[in-house]
Amino acid sequence: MGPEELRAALAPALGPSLVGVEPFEGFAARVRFRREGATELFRAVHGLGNTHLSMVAGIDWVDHREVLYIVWSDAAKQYTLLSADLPADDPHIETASGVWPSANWHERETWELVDITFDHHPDLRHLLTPDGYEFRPLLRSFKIHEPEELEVKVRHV
Amino acid sequence: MSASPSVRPAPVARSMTLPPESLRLEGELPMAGAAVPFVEIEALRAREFIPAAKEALGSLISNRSRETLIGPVFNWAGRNSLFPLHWGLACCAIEFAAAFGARWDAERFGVVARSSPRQCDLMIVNGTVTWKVAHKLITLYEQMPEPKWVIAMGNCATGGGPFRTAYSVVPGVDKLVPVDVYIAGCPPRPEALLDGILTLEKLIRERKE
Amino acid sequence: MSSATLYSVSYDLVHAILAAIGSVLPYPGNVWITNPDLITGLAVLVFGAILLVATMLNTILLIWWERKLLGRFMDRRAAMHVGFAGLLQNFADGFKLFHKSTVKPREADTLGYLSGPTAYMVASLLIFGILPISSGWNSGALPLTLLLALAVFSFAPLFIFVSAWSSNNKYSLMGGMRSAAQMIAYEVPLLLAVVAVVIVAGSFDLTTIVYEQQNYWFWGPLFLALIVFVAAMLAEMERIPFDLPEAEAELVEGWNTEYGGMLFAFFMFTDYLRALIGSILVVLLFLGGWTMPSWVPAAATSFPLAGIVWLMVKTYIVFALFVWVRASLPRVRTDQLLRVGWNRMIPLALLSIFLAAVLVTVRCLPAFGCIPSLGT
Amino acid sequence: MSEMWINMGPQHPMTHGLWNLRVKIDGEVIVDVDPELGYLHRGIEKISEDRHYNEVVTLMDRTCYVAGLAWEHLYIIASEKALHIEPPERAEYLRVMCEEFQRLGSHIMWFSAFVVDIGLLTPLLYGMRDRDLVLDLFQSYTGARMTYEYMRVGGVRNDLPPGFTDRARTVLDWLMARFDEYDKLTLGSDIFHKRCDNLGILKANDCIAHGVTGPMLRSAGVKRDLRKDRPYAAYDRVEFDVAGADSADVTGRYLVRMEEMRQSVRILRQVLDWLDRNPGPVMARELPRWLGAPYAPVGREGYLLKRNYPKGVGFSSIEEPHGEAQAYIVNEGGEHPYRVKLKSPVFSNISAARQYLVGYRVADIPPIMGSVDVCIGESDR
Repeated sequence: MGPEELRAALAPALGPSLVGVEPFEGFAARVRFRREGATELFRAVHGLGNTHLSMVAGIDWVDHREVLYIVWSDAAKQYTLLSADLPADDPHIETASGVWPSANWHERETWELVDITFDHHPDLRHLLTPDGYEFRPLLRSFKIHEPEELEVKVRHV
Repeated sequence: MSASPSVRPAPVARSMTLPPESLRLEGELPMAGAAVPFVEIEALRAREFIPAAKEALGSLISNRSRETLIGPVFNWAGRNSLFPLHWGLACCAIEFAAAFGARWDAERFGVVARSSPRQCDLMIVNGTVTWKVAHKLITLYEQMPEPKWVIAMGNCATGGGPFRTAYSVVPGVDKLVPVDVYIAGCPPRPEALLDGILTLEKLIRERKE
Repeated sequence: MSSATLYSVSYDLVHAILAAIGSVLPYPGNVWITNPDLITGLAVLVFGAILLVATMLNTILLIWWERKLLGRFMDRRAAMHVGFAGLLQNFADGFKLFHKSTVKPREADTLGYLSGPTAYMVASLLIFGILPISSGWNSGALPLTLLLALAVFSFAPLFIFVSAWSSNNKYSLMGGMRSAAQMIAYEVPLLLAVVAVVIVAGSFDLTTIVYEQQNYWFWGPLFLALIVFVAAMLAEMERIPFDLPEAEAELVEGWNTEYGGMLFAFFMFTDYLRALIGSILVVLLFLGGWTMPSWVPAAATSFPLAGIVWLMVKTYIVFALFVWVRASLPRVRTDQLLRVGWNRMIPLALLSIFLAAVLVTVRCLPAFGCIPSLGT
Repeated sequence: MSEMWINMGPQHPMTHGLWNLRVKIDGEVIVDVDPELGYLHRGIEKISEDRHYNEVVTLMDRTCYVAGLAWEHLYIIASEKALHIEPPERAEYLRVMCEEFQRLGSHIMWFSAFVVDIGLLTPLLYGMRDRDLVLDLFQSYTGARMTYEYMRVGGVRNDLPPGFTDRARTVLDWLMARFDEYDKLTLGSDIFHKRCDNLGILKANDCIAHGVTGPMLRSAGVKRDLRKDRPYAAYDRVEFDVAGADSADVTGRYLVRMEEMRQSVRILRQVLDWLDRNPGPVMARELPRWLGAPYAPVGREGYLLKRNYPKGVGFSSIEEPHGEAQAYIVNEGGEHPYRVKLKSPVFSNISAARQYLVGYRVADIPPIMGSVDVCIGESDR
């Protein structure tokens, strides 16, 4: 399924929230959308046979953040890339875990590392970092550095 | 004998049902079956018994013989049967497993991995220690009974390795628990691990109780 | 066989020593020291000490035997650097565990935590007092040796459960409960399989059972009972494929998870003690005990202590079979284990009793062989 | 016994790594599970943003420590696309060889860990012994047993040593005989079937919905194998069959992995023949200078030279031994990648734990999780 067919299939359901469908190396197409139409897009893409969501990723572009969904269709044997731009001061988007249950953990990870909130997520807890970890390491503003000399105090109970 | 006052009360004969002197044969002592004079002694309560027995045993064996006789035996035993904790942190855990495999067979030296920290005396930190697992590592270390040793296997456990700059990694397990032997390598080969264990045996041999 | 028994030997030993001491003591010390009651008492103590030391040495040797065999099955060499061929390895382990501090969990129940392993070991050691290891080499002629041995053998689940419960650990508790369920389930087929032997031998006395086998070992005619007995014994000894209580993969170390130091050594030691008892019982009940077939040259059966040597050789071979099973079988699951115990083992055991009864009646079965000594 | 939560991990013989499976049990029956990851989260994605493209390969080895070369391959394909570099054909074949040998090594390691979960001790040692032979081959041409750093952007580091292919064929013959022995030790035992048949069932629909890939998916009847469906490197030029089973249980996963190892041997024989016939360069001819040496001088702030570099996005998806692994690399110019996103199959496979664990017994957890083939290094990254 090429970009043009994909646009034709998605445009009626999405309307203005579909920003564009463009060719992209390695994928059937790259579908760019606005976060307002996220759930409709997920349903429509899932309905086109893309039953397997293989990853959710977030990228911090400093001025805005991008959230990526990569889905796979067993019939077409192709990946499709869905991406939405989110403003950096209020990065949130509707969860995809209602459509693809596999999005659950990927969204938890994206939330804790790239600080993108997923609305109506069933279980938005820390996954990789400890509970109560305040930093969002994969933001560009988070700098890694050589560890300082530190002394760990162990309290015996 | 002496006039000094005795703290302990003098033995008191309770039962005096001995046969009369005339019926007793010469030289025969009252044995089981016959009536025995009952001597009251101070009974030690069970809880006091163990320290008392330890003291009594300790006084039997002089400090010097403890050093020369018993110490070496336990030292020999301790260094020849090191049970490492069976756990895998990261990459080095695979080489740790390979060291117990058919080609290297760490059991030749009496090294048998046990899953419960209570039964271990050696913690081999085989991989990257993250801050999330740090307090669990300390708990495991605390759960091991004395005497216990720690081997930092690989660069990550020694100083953070390639992940030293990462936000979630402890730069060296010696920040958390005392380490006896460091093994370099990323990951160290099984031979290096065996060498580390033998180095630890050497350290224990030179150790004074 | 010689008429000497372990007890008579120890009595003679004590008597000789005391008489020697008494001959140099002045009156009334010499009379006091050669008192027969004192000699009896000391002889019992010496008997116990010899038995204890022999048992411990054998158990440690058994552990070494298993480790070496298992190593060879696994294409490696196991312990080999401590002592000759690693013979001292288990002594090192024992001394080390003795030397280690014992950590009692704060929430554990002190009485149960400390007494459980101790009672477990003592109860298992007790059996050696009554197991005949050669003609006359037992504590005395008890008429119900077999029953007593099995009764004491079945104390273990209680102590395991006590120590598992009192160590206040979920894994220990689950291990202890599994262990209790398993041992109780397999106690029944074990006893039923023994009944078949008792029917054929006509006695509960192990010595008599062995002498009944002088002409024909029971493993042929009572093959079904042997199978049931060995399987039930594997479950009682908690070895693979029935080692669920200490199943390493799901329950960390089973019921001894919280035990370290000396108490753990007790558990480890007693496990192998029970393996030794199990192997000896298999030899006594089915493999002719210390007797050898008549085609074995007389020179091989008449040297001093030949009975004990032959018994131990057979025991170690039987144990090697147990190790072989361990090296080649996976572990079953609790419910499957219990189902096999109640649904398969007990009917098989009852069938073996029936076969034994038929055997006693007709003396010869085409498929199972004859028992020439029956009815004498 | 009432319901209670037990923690299986982080130090537990079942886990084969550093994670925690919180299990709610009622007696011996599992009521609920909650896997807890992150004990080995080393921030590989973040550190990669601070490393030269060729230095990131070092981290990829350690991402999945039983399948280091597969992860190197994954990363290298993506970064070559991001940097617009074409590797020579021989390098592609060498990479296929690396990946298939790595699949053998990883699956044998899985076999060792899995059999000990159901209580078989001997095959554990047999597996470790035979895996060492594969590691010896790696050692002969990469110099290391586990962390290879063999692949480079634009090719591979060095060619094979003389006599390698013959030695490799000997090892393959030996391994093929061993696989039959493994089957005898496991499938030949009734207890194995009693333990593993109809256990941990995850049907095809649930697999796809929860993102489960790899042997778990193929054992449920879906023959999705990226080497076949979306060929990369030289996989379109070799012949092999996709292993599959329909039972969707632990035995099915076992069968799929054993069949995959046999197919790997088949691929390897073809690749070794090709390598014998076609000598050639193993690195791309026209590489940018800064890619040739990992420590080439950089501008003081790094971005000073940025405008000279190409920009791009690289995406790769390979069939790693555990399943579908993906890398998404954003190249904004410069010698460091702007963002490296890795998707691990084990991460998704563990996330579906509730689907294939609830309803079974505590004693079933080790075989089921063993059949998932957990590698925490790659799921936590």
